[in-house]
Amino acid sequence: MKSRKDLWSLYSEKVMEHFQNPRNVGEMQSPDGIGHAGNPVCGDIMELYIKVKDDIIIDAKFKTFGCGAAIATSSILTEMVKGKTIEEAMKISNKAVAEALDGLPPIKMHCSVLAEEALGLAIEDYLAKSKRK
Amino acid sequence: MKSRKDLWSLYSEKVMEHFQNPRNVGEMQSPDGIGHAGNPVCGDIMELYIKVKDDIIIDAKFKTFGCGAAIATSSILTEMVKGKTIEEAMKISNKAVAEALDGLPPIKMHCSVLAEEALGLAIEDYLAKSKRK
Amino acid sequence: MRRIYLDYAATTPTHPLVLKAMLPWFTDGFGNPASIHSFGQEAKGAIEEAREKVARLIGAKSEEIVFTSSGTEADNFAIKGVAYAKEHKGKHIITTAIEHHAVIEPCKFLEKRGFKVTYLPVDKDGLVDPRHVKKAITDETILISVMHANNEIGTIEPIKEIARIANDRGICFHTDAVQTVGHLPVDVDELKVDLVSISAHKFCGPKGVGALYIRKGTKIVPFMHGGEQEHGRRASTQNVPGIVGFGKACELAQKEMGQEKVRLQTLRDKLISGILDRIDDVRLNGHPTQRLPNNVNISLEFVEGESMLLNLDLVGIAASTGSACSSSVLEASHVLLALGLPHELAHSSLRLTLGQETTEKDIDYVLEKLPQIVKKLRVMSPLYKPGKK
Amino acid sequence: MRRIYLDYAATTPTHPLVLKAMLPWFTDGFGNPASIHSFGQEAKGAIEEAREKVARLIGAKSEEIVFTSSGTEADNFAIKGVAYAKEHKGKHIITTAIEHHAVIEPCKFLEKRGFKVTYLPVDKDGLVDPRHVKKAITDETILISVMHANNEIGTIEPIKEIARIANDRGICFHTDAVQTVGHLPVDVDELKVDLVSISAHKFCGPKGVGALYIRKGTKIVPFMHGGEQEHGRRASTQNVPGIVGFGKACELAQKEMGQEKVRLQTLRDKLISGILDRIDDVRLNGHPTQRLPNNVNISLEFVEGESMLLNLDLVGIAASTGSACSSSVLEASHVLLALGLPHELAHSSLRLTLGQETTEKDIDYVLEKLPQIVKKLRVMSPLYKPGKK
Ligand SMILES: Cc1ncc(COP(=O)(O)O)c(C=O)c1O
Ligand SMILES: Cc1ncc(COP(=O)(O)O)c(C=O)c1O
Repeated sequence: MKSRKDLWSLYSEKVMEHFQNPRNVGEMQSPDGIGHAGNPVCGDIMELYIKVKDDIIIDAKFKTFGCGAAIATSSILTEMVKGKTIEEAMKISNKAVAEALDGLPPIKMHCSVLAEEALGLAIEDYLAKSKRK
Repeated sequence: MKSRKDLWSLYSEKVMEHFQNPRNVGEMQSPDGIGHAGNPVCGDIMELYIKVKDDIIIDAKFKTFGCGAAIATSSILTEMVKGKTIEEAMKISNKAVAEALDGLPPIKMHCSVLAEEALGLAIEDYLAKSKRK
Repeated sequence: MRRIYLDYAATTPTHPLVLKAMLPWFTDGFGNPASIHSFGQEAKGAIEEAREKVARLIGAKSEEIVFTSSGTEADNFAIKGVAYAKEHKGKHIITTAIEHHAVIEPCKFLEKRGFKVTYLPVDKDGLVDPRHVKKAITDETILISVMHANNEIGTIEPIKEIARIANDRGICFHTDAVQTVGHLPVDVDELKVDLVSISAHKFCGPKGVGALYIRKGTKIVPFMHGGEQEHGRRASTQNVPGIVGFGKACELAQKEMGQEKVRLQTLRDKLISGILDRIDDVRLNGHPTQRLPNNVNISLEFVEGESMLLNLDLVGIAASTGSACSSSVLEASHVLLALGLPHELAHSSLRLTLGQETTEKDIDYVLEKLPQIVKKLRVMSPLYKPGKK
Repeated sequence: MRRIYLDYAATTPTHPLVLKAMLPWFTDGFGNPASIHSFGQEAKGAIEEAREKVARLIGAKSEEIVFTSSGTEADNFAIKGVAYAKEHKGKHIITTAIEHHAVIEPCKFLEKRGFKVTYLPVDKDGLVDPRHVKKAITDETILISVMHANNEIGTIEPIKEIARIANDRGICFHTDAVQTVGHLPVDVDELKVDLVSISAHKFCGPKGVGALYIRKGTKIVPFMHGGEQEHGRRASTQNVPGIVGFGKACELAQKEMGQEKVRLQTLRDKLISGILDRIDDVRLNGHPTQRLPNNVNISLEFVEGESMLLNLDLVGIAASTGSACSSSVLEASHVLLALGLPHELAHSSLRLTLGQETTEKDIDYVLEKLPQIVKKLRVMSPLYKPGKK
């Protein structure tokens, strides 16, 4: 038997690590922004919650229904945004998410797109809410 | 390795025996009847020679260009006709020839048809000649 | 780590006796069966012996068996072959919404080329209603193709009834029996079918070999054109070792099928009831009783299939899902959707298919691990609102 | 009895190292490459490694290789696949009169379905004239298919020149390289070909595996419809052991091809001149120099091919003939007839193809036995009139 690493030609070690030990799982009490992306038809649903203070994302959490890549991208995304300003966070592209995971297989790149989308929506939500305030 | 007998699923032992040791090969000096059957296009050519005395075939010889079945049918045909009256010989069917060889594969039955044809032509030739005499 | 394979419907290991039977035909008996010399005739003898074994397993005559490279090829051959042979009579084909892609895609290909195809619906358990078949028939119908048992949900279709309808109308009937031959008794005369697709690797034979049973007198155009092999019905040098292995697998299946069926059914039912006992919000997909002896297909609500598979694999359990992330667009199984499942449930499916080496201990292990995994994933799932239900 | 195999063009024994490479994939690594779990991914890794080896042998990228079940399937796929993909542009195909049946029969099938096919003639040595190709092109031409080397007479065609003509006109070019890949250097970029058919069992790989090289950007409709395997270009569970063996055969060929070619050429030339020296009324078929290193094809006048084969087999020599008695109608080889040979000569042909295990002693043995056999059969032949010539 070869090692698992050889076998998992599908995913990088980093993806598998995040998939197995996802960071920041769960809902957030009174988040400042929520982003929903995906839908049941495509089989991936992401919910991203952010807490913002002084224009800086101080906390992020997620809930995801989806494949291994969807869970791993959600997990790493929450790590990537923490500590970033809203402006910085808005610049996080799906490619950056994929790269942070040491790459995704081509057929899974849509998961990183979903993550980018969820983040954009969460920020939008935050901005809309803060305007209203 | 299995024995040759198992291997030669194509031909019966009898066919192979006649093919290896064909009887009555060769031309005949002044035959009483000659039958040519087949043609180069189909790949089988048979020449049958008969000698007839008192309406009885007393000798038969053949020359054949053709596959294993063609050679074996020619060979056994010459044996079958010897000693037969013309009338008896005329009744020899292609099936009888094939049976005498313990059968032929379906794709080779045409060889027995060729043999029947050559015999028919040789007898016709003999009858035509004897009329002329 | 312990490794438990529960994906026998996808493929099976080659039986050691099958492999043993194949070995001489790679190196010593390597001849081309089309060759006249003894190397060739020896190989020819071997494939004819195998043909008899395949024929015997399904009650056919050996000259009605045409070897193919797989179940997919057998399906393509049957569908396209009959379509082309009969197109002057009509261009209508009847099949079902839950066929394997190997039947559906050839039908779609033909649709692009002027044929009409009716895809019959199924009920919530996956059963095709013979009355629907009857109603769908038109004067243009030239072929009816209904699978014997579904590969995803395990539902066994009423083939005999459907074949009778086809026979009464003089319409050619094909069944994809890739999931049943070698597992359940299949008799072509009892079922009255004209064409049957078989695949060796689904019952401990080698990959890359299959067969199409073609009832004597059935008009069919070859799929693979070229040499005169297989009596002109399928060109290409025969895969001698593969065919010999296929024959051996049929021989073994014929002997062991009966007992194995009972053994697997018991394990299957233990697994199903074990899961239903231990996990909430689970739905069994497919018919409760009229199903393959080795098939368990469940939807575990709120949890996506691939993420379950990965987690199962991490604890050594190999399974399958109807949530296909293999293509660029995520698509839920067309079979599960045809049952009327909403997309969430279709994406939440897990298929566990048992086989030769499955033991009761394996089942216990799954029953230990699966609830933990589902729990972990549900915590992560935005669809899961505990207490809401 | 000594057994000498001289029918390597029909099929070859599987190399022991190839078989060794295959073995683990029947029983341990038996997973379905389409499965997400580790059994599946392991198998997937193995076939991707094999794909790289196949690609490397012909200078292709691995994503340009699609595995098939044989050379025949590759040919069917190429011909029908391009025809269906391009039919809106035109329905004319150009090929030659000496192609393998695996190319000719798909063309005939398409002719029945509205396509037009030009079968180009060859000269007395079996060469296709590139100028004929040029002249045959019309605005409707969508595909040109010319084999790399002929399997019967061994003539190597001027593929590079023909491909250039096709390229200049923007027409898709396919070559059936079943007899050259693994034996002679084939580089898809040097030859500028769009599609190449390959078969593993012709160079010590297993039977039942082949490949179609498809240049990136080439439009082609799948031949085998069903699952999404091979990036949607060829459905059906991959034959993992077969593909692994195929890869290994490519790896071995790449290493050994150069030397082996020289060795075989020497033996071939000894055999040819030995026969011409020892037997009268013999004609060498195919090009005297532009021919496969292992191919000897001669017509021995006045003697029918099958009867020679049987006699050779009785002394342990396995050979082949262009006098095909395998179908219900005896047909002389279409290749030999295309050279302009009269039927008698076409029926009198003998093909001896050398390979891996052929030794000089084998050649000497043939040179001892063949003249005796020919003599015996000529005495029996009504066409042989000694002294007449
Ligand atoms: C019902 C059914 N039909 C056809 C096939 C295709 O068989 P193969 O993998 O041999 O091409 C399969 C399995 O993949 C199947 O389960
Ligand atoms: C030139 C050529 N093309 C195609 C084929 C068919 O290959 P396969 O036997 O793998 O189907 C052969 C051999 O049979 C061949 O020699």
